[in-house]
Amino acid sequence: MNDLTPDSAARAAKLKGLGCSRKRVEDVRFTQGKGNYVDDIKLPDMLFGDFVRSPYAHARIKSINIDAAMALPGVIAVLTAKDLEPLGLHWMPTLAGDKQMVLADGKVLFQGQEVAFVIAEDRYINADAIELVEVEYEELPVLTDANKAMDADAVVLREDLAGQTSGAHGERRHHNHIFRWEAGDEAATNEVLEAADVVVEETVYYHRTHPCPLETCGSVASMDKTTGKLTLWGTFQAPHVVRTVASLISGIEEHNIRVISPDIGGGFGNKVGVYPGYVCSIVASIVTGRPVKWVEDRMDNLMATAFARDYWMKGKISATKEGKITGLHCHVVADHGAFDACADPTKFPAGFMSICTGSYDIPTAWLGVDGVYTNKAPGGVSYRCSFRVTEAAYFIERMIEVLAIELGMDAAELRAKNFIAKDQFPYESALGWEYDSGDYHTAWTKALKAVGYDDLRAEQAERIEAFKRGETRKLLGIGLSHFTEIVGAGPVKNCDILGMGMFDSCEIRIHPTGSAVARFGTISQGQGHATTFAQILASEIGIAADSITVEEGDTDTAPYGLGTYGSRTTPVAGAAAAMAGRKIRAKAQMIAAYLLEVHDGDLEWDVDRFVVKGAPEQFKTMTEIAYASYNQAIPGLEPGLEAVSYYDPPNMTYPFGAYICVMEIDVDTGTHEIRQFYALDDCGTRINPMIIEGQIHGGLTEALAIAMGQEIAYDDIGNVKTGTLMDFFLPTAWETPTYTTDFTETPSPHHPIGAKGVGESPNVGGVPAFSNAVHDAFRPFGLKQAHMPHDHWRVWKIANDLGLHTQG
Amino acid sequence: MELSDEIEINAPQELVYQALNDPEILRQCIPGCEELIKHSDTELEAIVVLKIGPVKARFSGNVTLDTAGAPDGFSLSGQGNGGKAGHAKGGADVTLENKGDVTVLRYTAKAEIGGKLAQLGSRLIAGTAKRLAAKFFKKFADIVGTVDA
Amino acid sequence: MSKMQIKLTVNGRERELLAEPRELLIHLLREELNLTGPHIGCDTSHCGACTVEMDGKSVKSCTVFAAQANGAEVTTIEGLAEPGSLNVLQSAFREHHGLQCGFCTPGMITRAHRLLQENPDPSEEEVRFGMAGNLCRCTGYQNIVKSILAAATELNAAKEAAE
Amino acid sequence: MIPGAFEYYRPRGVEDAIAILQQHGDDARVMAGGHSLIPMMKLRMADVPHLIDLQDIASLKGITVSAGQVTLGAMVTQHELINSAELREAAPVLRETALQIADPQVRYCGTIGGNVANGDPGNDMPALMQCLDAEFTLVGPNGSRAIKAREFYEAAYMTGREDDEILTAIRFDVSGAGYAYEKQKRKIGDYATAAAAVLLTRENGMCTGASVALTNLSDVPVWSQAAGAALEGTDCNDAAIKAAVKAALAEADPTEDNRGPVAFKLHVAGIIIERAIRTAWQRA
Repeated sequence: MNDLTPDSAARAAKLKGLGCSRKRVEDVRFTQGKGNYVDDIKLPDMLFGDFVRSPYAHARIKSINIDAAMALPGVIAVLTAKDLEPLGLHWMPTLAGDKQMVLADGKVLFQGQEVAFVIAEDRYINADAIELVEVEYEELPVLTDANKAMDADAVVLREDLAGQTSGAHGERRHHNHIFRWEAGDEAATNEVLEAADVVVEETVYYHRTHPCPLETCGSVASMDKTTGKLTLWGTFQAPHVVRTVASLISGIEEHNIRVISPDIGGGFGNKVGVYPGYVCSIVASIVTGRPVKWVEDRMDNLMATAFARDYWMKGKISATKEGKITGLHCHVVADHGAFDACADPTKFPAGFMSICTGSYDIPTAWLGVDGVYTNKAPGGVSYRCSFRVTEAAYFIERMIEVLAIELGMDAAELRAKNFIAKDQFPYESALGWEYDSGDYHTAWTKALKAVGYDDLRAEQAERIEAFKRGETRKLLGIGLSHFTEIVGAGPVKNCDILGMGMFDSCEIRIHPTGSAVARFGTISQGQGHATTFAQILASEIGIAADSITVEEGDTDTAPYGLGTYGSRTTPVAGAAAAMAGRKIRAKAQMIAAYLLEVHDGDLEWDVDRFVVKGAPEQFKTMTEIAYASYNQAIPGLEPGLEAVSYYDPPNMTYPFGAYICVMEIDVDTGTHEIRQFYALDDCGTRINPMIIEGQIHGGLTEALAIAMGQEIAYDDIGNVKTGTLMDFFLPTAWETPTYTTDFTETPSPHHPIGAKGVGESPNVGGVPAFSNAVHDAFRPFGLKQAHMPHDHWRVWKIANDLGLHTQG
Repeated sequence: MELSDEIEINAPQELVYQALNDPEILRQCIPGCEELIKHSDTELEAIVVLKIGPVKARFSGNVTLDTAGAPDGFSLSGQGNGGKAGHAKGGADVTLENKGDVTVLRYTAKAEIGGKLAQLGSRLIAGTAKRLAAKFFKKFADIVGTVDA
Repeated sequence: MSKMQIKLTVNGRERELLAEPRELLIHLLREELNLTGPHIGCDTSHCGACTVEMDGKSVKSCTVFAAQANGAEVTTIEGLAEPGSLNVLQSAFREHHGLQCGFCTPGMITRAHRLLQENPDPSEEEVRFGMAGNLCRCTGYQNIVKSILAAATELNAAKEAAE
Repeated sequence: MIPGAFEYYRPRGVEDAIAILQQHGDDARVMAGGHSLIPMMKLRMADVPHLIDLQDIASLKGITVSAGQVTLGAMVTQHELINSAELREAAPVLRETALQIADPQVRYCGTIGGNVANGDPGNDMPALMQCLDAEFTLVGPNGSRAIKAREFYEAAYMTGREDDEILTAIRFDVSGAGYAYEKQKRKIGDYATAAAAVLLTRENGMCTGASVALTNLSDVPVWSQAAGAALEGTDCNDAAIKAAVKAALAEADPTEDNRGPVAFKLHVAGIIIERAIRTAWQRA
C-alpha cells in the first residue's frame, strides 16, 4: 500500500530505519522458547557422538582398548586417530596455518584433548561407553608457563614439527616457538627510548580466559548417501568458511555441502574456530550413514575449545618531562597452547595487536610478538574484541597509567595531552594503521564532566586521609579508559582467512507487492541482525523495516560471506546492505522515470519514493515501482528488482570510547563494589540505539567478569582448575552493576552509512576501566602494576604486599 | 601439595623400620588398602580405595622404596591411576630418630593429583590427604607400638 | 537399567512415558516431549537456562531426575502463555530489550514468572537477588531487571483495575 | 553430562528407606534435594547404584516451634526456612544463613537435612547448627539416636552417621540471642571463602552467652569454644572481640583452593568473624 502521508519525516518514522530503537523481530520467537538452536535439532535415526578426553596435559598414548565400549548395546562405533588416518582426517588445518590433531595421534598435549569419538544410539549410552574406553597413558613433563617455553631445556611438545625451522609465519627459533611477528621500527624506537626524559617499563599480563557463551559448541552432520549431499548444522560464526574448509579437508565438492547456522546461543568468538567435534560428527555420519549430533558439555567447552588472551606484554614507554609521549616498545610472549588455532586474518598472527598505540599520537613504536606452544588448549580467539584489540587496549591503558605515576601527572590529563587531535585524522599510526576518524578530546571532556571527575579526585584524596587516620578500610578507585578499536575486517588486500578475502555480502529481492527478503553472509548470535539490517535497508530503499525479512546462516541460500565476529558485521555486511540497497534504488529510479515519463535526472528521492523535481504531486512510491518491475515491460530493463553486493571495505573502522569506573575496595577482604560506571561510545552512525545500549551493557559485564575474576587457570601439571561455572566466574545479576551509557557520533568517512561497529567496544574499553580502578585505588600507596583477574584474594594480596594490613 | 608431620612411636627404631617395610602392616595401615603385593624389597603394587563422601575411586599403582638411608630413614615414590576419577603421583621422605624405646618418625610428602579429582575436588584434596596421612601413622603407631608392648 | 513408568503433568497436559530413572528432567522435556524452550547451559546447576517450574517451585531441570519428577506438575516456557501470544513478561522482555541471543531467555522468564508470583511488587534489589540463579552472557542484566520491573508494574495495574 | 545408571527408590517411610540402605550397603545412598549429589553423579565422580529419594517421606517434613524448641524435618527446604514466619520469629539466623546459600532455584530444592548430613565443609548449615548447639536425630535399623552437631563432623564428608542411618530431624532451643551469619564468597552460588555464625546473649550490657562457629575454614565446621569464652563476661569491647577472633582463628585450618591461599583465608576469616560478632552484639 502506498503511504500517502505528505510529511517526509512522518513517513521516514514509519519505515523504522536508521536511528530508530526498533523492537527486535527475533524476540517474539525467543521469548516463547521457540528459538532453534543446534541441540534442538532432531533428525530421524540420529546418533549421538562424544569424546573420550585426556585427563593428562602431556602424555604418550600407549594403547586404546575399545572392546568393552563396543560391547555395550547401542554403541555403533568408536573412532580413534587410526581410523581417521586413512581418510587424512586425523589432523586438520587450523585457521592460523598450523595443524591440529582431530583425535590424539600418539600423544596428548592438553587436558581435555579429544582422544576417541564414541558414536551411540543416544547420549546416555554414549556417556556409559566413554567410561568403558580404556586408554593407557605414559605421563610426560608438562609445560604450562609460556615464559619458560623457549628455555633451552624445555620439553618438546610438537614432535610432528621436529626439524621444521619455519612455520606459517616465518622463522621458528625454538622447538616450542611458533612465530615472531613484528610491526614498527625497533631501532628507531630504542633510540627514542634512550634519549627520552622519562622511560617506564612494565610487564602487563592479560590472563587466559574463555568466551563461554551460554550455549556450548555443537554440530549435527547428516550425510545423504543417495544424493551425496552433506548437511551440517552447527554453532558456526562463519558458516561459509566452515563449508569451504569442510570441502577442502573432506574432498566433498562444495556445492554438495550445505552448512546451516541455526540460532546461536551467544558466540563471543568461541564459535569461530573449527573443532574436532565438527569433523568427527561429519566423519561419523559418513561412516554410519546416519545423522550424528555432537554437543559439548560445559567442562568440555571450558577445557578444550578456544580460549582467549594469555598475552605476556612487556612494555616500555617514553615521554618528555611535560608528558608528551615519544615512544612505545612492546614485546609479547603469546601462549597459544598446543596448536596455533588462533582465529586471525592470515597475515596477522597476532591479530591487530599493533593497534597498541591506542588513542595516542605516539610518533615511534615497535611491537614484537613471539607465539609459543604450551600444554594448554588451543584457540586464541577474539573474545568479544576484534583480533587481540582488547590486549592492545589493556596494554596501552596500563602503560599510560604507569607513565602518569612516573611523571606525577594526573592520568586523565596525560591522556588528553597525547590524544590524536581531531584535525590529525585520517591519522597514520607508527605501527602502520590509518585511523579513519575520531574526536577523542570531545568525548573525553564529556566523560570527565559527566562523572564529576575533579570532585571524584577530591573525594579520593579525602578518603586516603581518612584511611590513614584509621577511619575507613575502604579505598576509592577511579578507573579511566580511553580506547580505540579497529574493526570491520577487512579490506581484501590485506585481510583474509584461509585465503578468503574478508568482504561480506548482501542480496536483496523485492517482492512484487513491495516487501522484501534480504540475505547475508553473516550470522547473528544475539546481535539482532534481523532487526538492524532491515533498518539499514529501510532507510536505503524506502521499504518499512517491518516489511523486510532478513535471512542468514544457510549457505545454500545466503551469499558468500566471512561471518560475524570482530565487530565486522555492521562495517562490512552493513555496508553491503547499503550498497545493495543503492543498486535497487538506482534501478527503481529508472522504473519510476519510465512510469512518470520523465528523465531519470528529473527525479529526486524522498524517503520511500521518487518525486518529480518541482512537481511534488507527481511521484512513484517503492511499492508502485516494485509492482511495476514485475508487471510492466520496461524498455532496456530486465524485469524484477533484485541486487547483490559484495562489499570490500576500503579501510577498517575505528570506533572509540571513554569509560570511567568508580570502585570501592575493601582492603581487608579484597571485595569491591562498583559505585558508578559511565560508558561513552562513539560508533559512528547509530543504527538502533536500543540495541547499541544492549551491546554495551553485555560487553561491559563480560569485561567486569574478565577483569574481576574470570580465568582459565592451570596448575603446574596442566589440570584445568576452572572447568565448571562454580569456579569460572560469570557474574549474576547480583554482582553486576547498573551502567550509564552515553555517546558521541563521529561517522566513518568511508563507510556508506558512516557506521563503525560497536559490539566489542565495551569489552575492549571496559577491561582497562575496571582494572585501572583497582590499580588507582592502591596507587597512592605505591602500586604500579598488578595482574588480573582482580579477584578477592589477589586484591587482598595487593593490599597485603603494600603493608596495608599491618596497621589494621 | 605438600604434607609433613611427626609422630612418636612407642617402639625402637629397628622395629619401626622393619614395620615400614612390612607389606602386611602397611596394608593394615593404609586407609582403604585392598591389596598390597610385594614384588621385591623395593617394589610394591597396591590397590587402594579412596572414599570421599559420594566419591569412591579405586587407585591401582606402584610404589618404589629407596632403602639407601636405612635404618635412619627411607624414601618412597609411587604413582597410581584411579580411572575416571584421576591419577596421582607422589613421594615421601621418612626419617626415624631413635629416642630410646621411642622412635620419632618425621615425614614430608609431596603429591600431584591429576584428572577430575584435581579439577573438581581440589578444595577437598589437601584436607583429605592430611587426614589420610594422619590416619595411616596413627594406625601404624598403634600397631607397631602394640607389637612392641 | 530398566525403564520406569513416569507420569507427570506438563503445561497442563498429563503425560505418561517410559524413562530411565537417571534421565534428567531437562532431557525428558526436550527429547521426549519436544519442549525445547528450556536449554542446557552449564550442567552443574549454576546457569539456570534449564529452569522450569515444578510443583510451584523454580527448579533447574538439569539437576532433577525424571524419576524425581514422577507425579509432579511441570510448567515450561511453552506453557506460560496461550499459544500464539506473549504474556506480560514475554512482552516486557521484548519491549525493554531484555534478551539478545535468546538462549537464557526461557529460563529467565520462567524464573521471573515465579518470582512475581511470590513477590508481586519487588524492588530492583529483590529482582536482582531473585534472578541470581540465572546467568545471561549477552545483556548484562540491566534490561532484564527493567523488563521484570515493568512487567510487575503492568500486572499490578491490571490487578488494580480488575478490583 | 550424564549420570551413571541406578535403581531408583521412593519409599514412603523412614523404615523402608533404611531397609534399602541395609540391603545395598555402600552401593545405596539417600538423596534429599539432590543439588550436591546430582552434579557429582553427572560428573561421574559419584557412582550410586541404588538411589533413595526421600521426597515422599512425610515424617521428614515440617517446621515445628513449641516449648521453646525448634524442630526441623530433614526435608525442610532452604526456601521453606526463609519463608517460615514462625522461624523468622524463633530463629531469624536460619533465614539469614539460608539466604546466603546457593541461588533461588537451588534453595527450593536444597534441604536442611541434606546440607547438614552431607558433611561438605563448604555447606553453611553445619557451622550454624554447631553454633546453635543443635541436635540431630539419626534413625537406623536399631532405632533412633541423637547426636550433637558439635560432635557430628569428623572430616570432609565423614560424619557420625552410619551408612545405614538417616538423619531425620534437627532440634535446637529457641534463644533470644543476638545473631549473625556473615559470609564472604566470590559470587552467588559459591561456597564460602570464609563464613562465621555467631550468637550472643546480652544481659545488662554484658555478654552472658556466646557461641561462634566457622564455615569452610577447615575440613569440618569449627565451633570455637574458646572464642565464645573470650566474649562471655565481657561487654564485647574491642579487646574481647580481638581475643575471640584470635581464639577462633587458632582453630581454623583452611586449605588453599581457587578462592585463595591460606593466609588470605585466615585474614578474611578474622574480618568476617569480627563483623559477625559486632552484628550479633548489636542485635543482642
